[in-house]
Amino acid sequence: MGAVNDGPADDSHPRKSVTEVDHVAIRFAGDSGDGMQITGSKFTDTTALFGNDVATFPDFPAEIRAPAGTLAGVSGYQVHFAAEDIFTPADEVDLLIAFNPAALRANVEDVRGHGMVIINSDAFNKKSLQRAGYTDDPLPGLRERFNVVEVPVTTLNREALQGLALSSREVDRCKNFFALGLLLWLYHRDLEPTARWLASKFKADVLEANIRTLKAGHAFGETTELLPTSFLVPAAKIEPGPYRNITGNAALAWGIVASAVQLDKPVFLGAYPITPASDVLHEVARHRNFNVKTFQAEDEMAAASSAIGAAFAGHLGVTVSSGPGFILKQEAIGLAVMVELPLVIVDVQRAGPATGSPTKTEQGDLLAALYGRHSQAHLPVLAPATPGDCFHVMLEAFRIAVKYMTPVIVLSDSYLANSAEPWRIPDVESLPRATVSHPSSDAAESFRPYERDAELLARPWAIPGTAGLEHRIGGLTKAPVSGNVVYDPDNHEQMVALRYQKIEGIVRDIPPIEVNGPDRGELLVLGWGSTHGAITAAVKGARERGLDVSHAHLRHLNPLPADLGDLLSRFRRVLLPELNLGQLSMILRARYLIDIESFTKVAGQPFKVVEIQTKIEQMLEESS
Amino acid sequence: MGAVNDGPADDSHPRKSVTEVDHVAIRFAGDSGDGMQITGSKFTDTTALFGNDVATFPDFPAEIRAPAGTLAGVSGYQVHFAAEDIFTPADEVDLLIAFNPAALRANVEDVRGHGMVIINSDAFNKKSLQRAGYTDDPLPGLRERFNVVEVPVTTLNREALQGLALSSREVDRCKNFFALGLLLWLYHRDLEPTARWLASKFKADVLEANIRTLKAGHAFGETTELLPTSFLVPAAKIEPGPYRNITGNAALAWGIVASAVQLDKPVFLGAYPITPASDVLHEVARHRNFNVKTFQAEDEMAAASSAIGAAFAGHLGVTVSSGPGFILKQEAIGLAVMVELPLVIVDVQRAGPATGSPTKTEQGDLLAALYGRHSQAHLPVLAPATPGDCFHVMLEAFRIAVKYMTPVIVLSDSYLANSAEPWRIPDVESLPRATVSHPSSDAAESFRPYERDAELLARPWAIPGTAGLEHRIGGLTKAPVSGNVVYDPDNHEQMVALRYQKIEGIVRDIPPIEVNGPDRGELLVLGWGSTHGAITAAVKGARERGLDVSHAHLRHLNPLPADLGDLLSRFRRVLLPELNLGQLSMILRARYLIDIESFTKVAGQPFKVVEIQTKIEQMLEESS
Amino acid sequence: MAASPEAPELSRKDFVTNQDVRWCPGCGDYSVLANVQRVMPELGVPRENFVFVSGIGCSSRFPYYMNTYGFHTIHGRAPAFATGIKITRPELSVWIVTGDGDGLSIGGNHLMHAIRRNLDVQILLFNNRVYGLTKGQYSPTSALGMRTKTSPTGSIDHPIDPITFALGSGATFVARTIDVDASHMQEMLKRAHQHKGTAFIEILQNCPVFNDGTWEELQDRKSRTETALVLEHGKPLVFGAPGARKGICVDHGVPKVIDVSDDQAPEAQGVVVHDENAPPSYSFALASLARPEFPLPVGVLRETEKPCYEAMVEDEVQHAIESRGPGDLRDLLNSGDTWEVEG
Amino acid sequence: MAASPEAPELSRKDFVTNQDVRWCPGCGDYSVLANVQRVMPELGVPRENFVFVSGIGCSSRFPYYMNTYGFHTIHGRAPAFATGIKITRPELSVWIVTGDGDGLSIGGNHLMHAIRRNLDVQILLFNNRVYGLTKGQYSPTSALGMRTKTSPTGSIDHPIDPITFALGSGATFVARTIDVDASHMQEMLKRAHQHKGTAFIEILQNCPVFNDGTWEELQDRKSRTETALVLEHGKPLVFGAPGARKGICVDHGVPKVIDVSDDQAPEAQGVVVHDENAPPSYSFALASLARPEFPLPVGVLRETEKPCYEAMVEDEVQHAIESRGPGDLRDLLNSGDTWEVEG
Ligand SMILES: Cc1ncc(C[n+]2csc(CCOP(=O)(O)OP(=O)(O)O)c2C)c(N)n1
Ligand SMILES: Cc1ncc(C[n+]2csc(CCOP(=O)(O)OP(=O)(O)O)c2C)c(N)n1
Ligand code: SF4
Ligand code: SF4
Ligand SMILES: [Mg+2]
Ligand SMILES: [Mg+2]
Repeated sequence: MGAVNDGPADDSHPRKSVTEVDHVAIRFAGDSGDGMQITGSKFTDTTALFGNDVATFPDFPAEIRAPAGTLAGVSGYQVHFAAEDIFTPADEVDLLIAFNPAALRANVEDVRGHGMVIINSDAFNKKSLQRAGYTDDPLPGLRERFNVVEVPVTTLNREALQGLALSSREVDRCKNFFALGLLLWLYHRDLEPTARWLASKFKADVLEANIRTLKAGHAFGETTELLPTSFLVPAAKIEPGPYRNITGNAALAWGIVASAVQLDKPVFLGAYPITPASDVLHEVARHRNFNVKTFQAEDEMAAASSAIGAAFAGHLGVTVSSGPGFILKQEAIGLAVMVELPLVIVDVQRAGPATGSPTKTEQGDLLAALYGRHSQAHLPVLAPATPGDCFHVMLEAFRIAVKYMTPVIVLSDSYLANSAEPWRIPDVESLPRATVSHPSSDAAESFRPYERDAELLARPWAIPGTAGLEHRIGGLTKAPVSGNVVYDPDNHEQMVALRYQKIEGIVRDIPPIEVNGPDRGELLVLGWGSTHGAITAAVKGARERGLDVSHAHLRHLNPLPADLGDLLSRFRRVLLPELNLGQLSMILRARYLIDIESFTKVAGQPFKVVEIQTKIEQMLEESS
Repeated sequence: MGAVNDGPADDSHPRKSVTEVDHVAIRFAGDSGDGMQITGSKFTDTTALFGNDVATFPDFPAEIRAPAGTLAGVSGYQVHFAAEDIFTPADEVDLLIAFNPAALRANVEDVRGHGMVIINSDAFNKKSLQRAGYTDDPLPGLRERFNVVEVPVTTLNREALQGLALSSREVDRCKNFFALGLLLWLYHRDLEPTARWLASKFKADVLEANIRTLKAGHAFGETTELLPTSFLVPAAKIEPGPYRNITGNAALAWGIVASAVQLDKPVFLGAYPITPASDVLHEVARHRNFNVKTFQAEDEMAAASSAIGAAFAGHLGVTVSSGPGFILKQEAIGLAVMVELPLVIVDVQRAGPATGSPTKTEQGDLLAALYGRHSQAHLPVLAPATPGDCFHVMLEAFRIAVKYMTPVIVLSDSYLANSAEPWRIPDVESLPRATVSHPSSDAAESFRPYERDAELLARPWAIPGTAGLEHRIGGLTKAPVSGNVVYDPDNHEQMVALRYQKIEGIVRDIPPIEVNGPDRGELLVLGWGSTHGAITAAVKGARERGLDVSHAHLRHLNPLPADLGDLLSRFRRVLLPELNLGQLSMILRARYLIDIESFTKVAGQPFKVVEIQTKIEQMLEESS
Repeated sequence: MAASPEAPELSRKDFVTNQDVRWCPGCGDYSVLANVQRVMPELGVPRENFVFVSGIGCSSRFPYYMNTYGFHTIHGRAPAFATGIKITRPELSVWIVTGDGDGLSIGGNHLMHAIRRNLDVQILLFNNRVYGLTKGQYSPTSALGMRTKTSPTGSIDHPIDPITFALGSGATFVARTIDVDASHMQEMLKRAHQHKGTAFIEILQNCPVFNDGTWEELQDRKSRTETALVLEHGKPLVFGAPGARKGICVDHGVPKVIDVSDDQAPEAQGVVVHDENAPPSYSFALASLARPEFPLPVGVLRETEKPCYEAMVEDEVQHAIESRGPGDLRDLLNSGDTWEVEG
Repeated sequence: MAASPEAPELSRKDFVTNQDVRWCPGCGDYSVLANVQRVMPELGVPRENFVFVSGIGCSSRFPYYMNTYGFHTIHGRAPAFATGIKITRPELSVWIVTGDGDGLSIGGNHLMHAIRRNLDVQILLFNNRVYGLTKGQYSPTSALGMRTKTSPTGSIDHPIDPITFALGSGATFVARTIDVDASHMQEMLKRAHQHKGTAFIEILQNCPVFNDGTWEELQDRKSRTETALVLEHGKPLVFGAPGARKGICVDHGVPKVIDVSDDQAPEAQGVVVHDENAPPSYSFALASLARPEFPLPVGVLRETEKPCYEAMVEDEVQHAIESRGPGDLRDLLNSGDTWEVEG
């Protein structure tokens, strides 16, 4: 144990047994105000620091606060940690800690049979059971199915904090750290990282209180007879190197900042807050020392328009939003296609339609990204597969945008946005760099705004302030080289074709598809975006059980990799799980005329591993 | 000849010969200010009244006025009239009348070999040739290819109007009616319909002037030696009944008005002006005595939102726009999907992307109509095939909207919008009627806002003002029957599925597809929307030459007719011409896994018959 | 709209729905809701004729809690939805609920156009000077320098004043009230309802979670006597505790605060008398009084008459029917040039 | 921005492009173009530092005719594009060209926000009180009763006043000029350029095709002396022909027109002296003077100082760099809790 826990061992208690296990999934659940997100993420940090592989899944209510103690107000945070590679936060949990009856009710069905359920027994009374919608006391029934451990967390926390100059409300607010201390004991984890974090956030009595209750929770674990065994999940064998935890939103934000560095160009981020994308703006705003300007626009039309303005002025323009805000930008994006300026548009997808369920996840915006503008307005679309991948995809998006002079759409989602995973910190030297060049005044004589690079078909990026290159751009149909406004049908057709070819040409930059498993055979599971973890785990499991199944994951959704058609044709069947009603599936079926089997879920939740695994098994049974 | 032309015949001139022909296509071309659209449409009316089948194609510059005499300012109007059924304004014209060199230059390549070119010789001088971009006098060269007839229209018009109290600018403005008179002579048409129209529009000296020059043009034809022959196109054998000319936009407007009558519900039209859709708003605004309210909104978001508000209040809500405006409505349309209110959204498509070519045509918005909203927001999509069909499609759209409680999108386009065709005036008795019912206060006890009709899956349309049915709707994910806000994944998935099934269920209302030609065989040409005329003509021509080709045209684009897959499978090959890069083609390929061959044109212009015909021939040659 | 004689008496409880109210404890929205529910029964409008329309935001959840017809629409567009409702059903009593973000950030345009058209609706703008629902970013009414997640070193956006914005847009009724002042708010709600035309009310609302105390000195009963200038038509512009009252007078065109003695009518001491019906420049001047030198006006800043939009739309239809008779579809289809093809 | 010493002298012709100008004969846009092209060389800005940004409309074709950098964007959003340009490149001289439909119908929200943020740009709003490009529908500034294709029996929309709208949005520079008055317009353009902050100019523009004569009495030199109130800072508010001059005074808070004798300074006769820097309620009162009783003010109605938005954004970046040093990507990636997995 670390520095904060080095008092003399109290030998008056019997030593407890330790069970070594491969992996454990736990879920913290309580009221929105109970601090579950913090508790979960501190546990995650500690576990990752210890060397486990980790995956998390925060699940919180829509943005509005619900009345305390109701189902609508329950906030949860699931952590899966293991001694081996894992890819998802797990379908079921081994342990649930529920701070009140509503948290119990909303979550207990996700606990595996005979799993452990710790409840804050202080919070269980008639009134609170009613608020949660229980008509009878659920505990007797649950005791038969689970190992229910009743800990009076509120009381124990109050006892631990006696004598401090805090209001009783302030005291009660600390109780999540008691619980954290207890769980850190239960899984043999260090208190020190949490204590360090507390010291960086709080001062004086509040700091003291949190540390004290954290230790008290730990001590309680050591002494209580309710918990005879603790569990140890040994460190995982993962690729050596420096690691940190990162969420998808933080990775997107850092990817934006890193693009300024790697392309050596200032960034302009224009955005309007919207769940679950706002955090990207928040995070970028913290790093203005990277030559990054952020602009909180009055709405999404202004956010996108200002970013295009910035691109015209020679900056890296980017705009970030989610579904409802994203579609408001389509007119401006169409203009960016027409004027051929670099721009990155991030859509952190959420469950819809309409306002829908703003904190829940979905992959519902793929077709809108590809086809949601009027007329033929093609552009590249990319999707990160994991939280950490968000960082690299941002760099790739900017690279394409400036190389090909085009807007690029990046599709993340709510699940990637908020989940954390241990991320191997990239070596800055190894990150792609590029130099962007603007035509100079020397080229004034021969400069034509729509004269294209012969190979890439990109037009020159001439920027205001360059004497002699004064020119006008706009959304009207234009002539190929001069860019002058024209009404001639042939010119129009030619420009439509040129823009289309330019985007199709990006295929040359896309590496061959990596296949996890044999590159031909019975079944290929194809995925894109955040389904990566669930598919990887399901396919790994199925292969371990000897099934002939492979996995490939698409990062470039437009243009599609050149070798995709060939790959698909080498498998007897192709399964495509998506969190929508089959959007990518439609595109691939149309393109390759292959009977891709779409497997869909539109419930605001990611796939469970078992759902995909069952589907795989079913398909392979049918085949055999 | 009618009343206005009944002076004594002047026998001092030799009688001229008359040639009877099956069909003729002529084009009026001049400066935007020369009145070509009026001239063309008056010729059309007269010809249709005479009993010919007629098709027209107005082609005018983007909304802005261009400098006089330049190519950018040329406005054209093509009329095709025949003694037989015709379907398009014709690929080539038999006669071009060009009011200035720019009009000549922009249009002469569409005149068939040895066709007639009448020019206003007064407008041909060095300066005007230069303005048009001619470096040499083009006439010598053209005389070799065409029958060039030089008429000093400006001078003759001035002579005819001597003595009237008009400014010389006013006099010159009449010259299009001189030309019209001349052409009416050339094709043996009555002056009377035009005279009647003039009398309804103008008064006093202006009326007198127009009538005089119209007659002067006619008289000039009779006397001039430049035109030895006149042409007669006998009346066509078309279905008996009452007829009128109608443009697609007028038909849309009347369809909106007729829906108020046929569904016995007041209409609310919220719109923001945009080319080429504004005329629909203009026309509806003229018919407020039909219990129709029009609202010129501040923008398209307001236009769509106000129409949804009106629907909530119990009116027939409709909104009309074109591409750039249409996509701005997507967020509101997504809400209409979620709250399941009836609404009709019309998109008169124009050539894009971005501002593009606002007066040119394209079918580029199909995918945006189907998939342009974030998340899964399905709705029915319909497309009229001809100008007159716009009327019937509007009625159908409203019928579906209120029956299924859903927004419906209607995709017209710039070509349909402005083209006129003789339209058999429907018998009002034969038009579909429907009664819309709203739950009454009697149902207060059992009323649930999202309780669905068991068969149709439509929810009830309860409207404000009904005591006891007070309820709240909104864009958040809701529970199936109660419509209460929920965050439960199962509820979400269930509602997504229900909404999807509801739209798919509309298939029960779609009649079997009519096939023009045998219902199985070598080649099926499949189309949708405004390509109807060109495909019909091309297939008719090909069949007349003995080729095994049929034509089917889709009006319901979502859901697709139940028998479509079967139909497609009965042909060896399927050709799908579209004025986009293959949008419907993609949908059908994905759905039926049939190798539909996409044939595309994105030039702001409709297909020429010969383009499709050539393609058909090519394909059948390959096959044989 | 007078109550129909048979209409049953309504009470506050008739306007409460069975949905859990989901605002944070202590949120100012609760008191607005309570006051609206209390005022509704007194307006003489049958319950089924009320429609509440909102955009997106914490405040925009309002309709879910009102047992009337309600529509929770999309962000910023509530005035446009309300326009469609009011034009088609002028007999309905339409209330728009919006926030400083919903109404003034993304929705400023629709707000302006609803106001200038003078649709007969009520607009309640809940101004907590922050985006509540998206967890605390600064809004267009946030003070310069406010630190939020999107303005970690302080906001640099000069705030917009909802009242001058409404006046600049040609508003016919403009008022301000405070979440905690129940009786004042109820009076404003009734006044808004009585007004024929767009009635715009800015409600100063506290968001204890993301912007606690932003209106503290106006919410606090004690400091309010000094910081608020309570407007009453025909009454002088005085404020301050009895015995230490102050008033606003205009000296050579420049507004000034003077001490007012209790011995004499304030008017006689040169204090300006409030006139709701004065030209808009008067209300604009009131609204622009610099703070903290001057108190913040609450109450009705302006009321004037102008024809209402929905009535003029109705006139258009009636006029068309009167001048041309009710539309006949057969006549329409057969109007203009037609011809008969013989069989 | 001072001209760099080596910069060549520019003339009007340097600002003319080779594109045909595509407005109707007689359109007021021609004279605005000519005046802008005439003023540009006098501003001491290198040509390559000018950027013209417009929305959609006849007026918004403007950038195509200016031989500078130009961006013809989408309908109503020009201020938002300009915001991105100005924030990232504060050294550029950014001019926004918009119309009454582009700027006040679909684009009202962006106009309001650009104005309140006080970005250092110039906004030229061409007000012809009609949608020209879409062929003649009424616009938000059209007079009540105007008959157009969408208002066949006369418009029922109460018009918005661009000037009160701008003032209500907190504008720091507001002016009005007339298309045909070349010297006045040139002066306004120069003043707008000199102003640090958003300079808003309403240009009364004739559309001979769809709304001919809408400003006739102000365009006509003779009637203009009676109908226009030409504002000059520090000068009294007088108008009318010499010998029959009139002035505006304020009587008990109410503005009045009085006859001004030539014998005495108008100030001495009680005529108000124009003060561009007075509180906004003064300019608002000027802008709201009822017509036709009062003349229409042209000239600078208001100018005041407030920090500019783009400068504050720049400060944020500089402050971040000063307080934390220029960003180091390696440090960022390795900040917070990290750990090393050993090989
Ligand atoms: C198109 C769109 N963009 C962004 C959002 C996210 N959003 C929801 S509410 C809101 C701001 C709400 O602020 P305000 O109107 O002040 O309401 P409050 O929550 O403070 O009551 C934002 C930005 C959205 N729902 N839709
Ligand atoms: C999204 C969108 N909606 C509508 C239009 C059509 N439109 C183009 S310009 C315009 C109005 C222009 O009026 P104004 O700004 O007054 O310019 P003017 O032509 O009078 O100079 C409209 C409605 C469009 N281009 N884009
Ligand atoms: S976040 Fe603020 S405004 Fe929203 S409910 Fe909570 S206290 Fe109220
Ligand atoms: S329509 Fe009017 S505003 Fe447009 S170019 Fe012509 S005259 Fe000018
Ligand atoms: Mg707010
Ligand atoms: Mg205009």
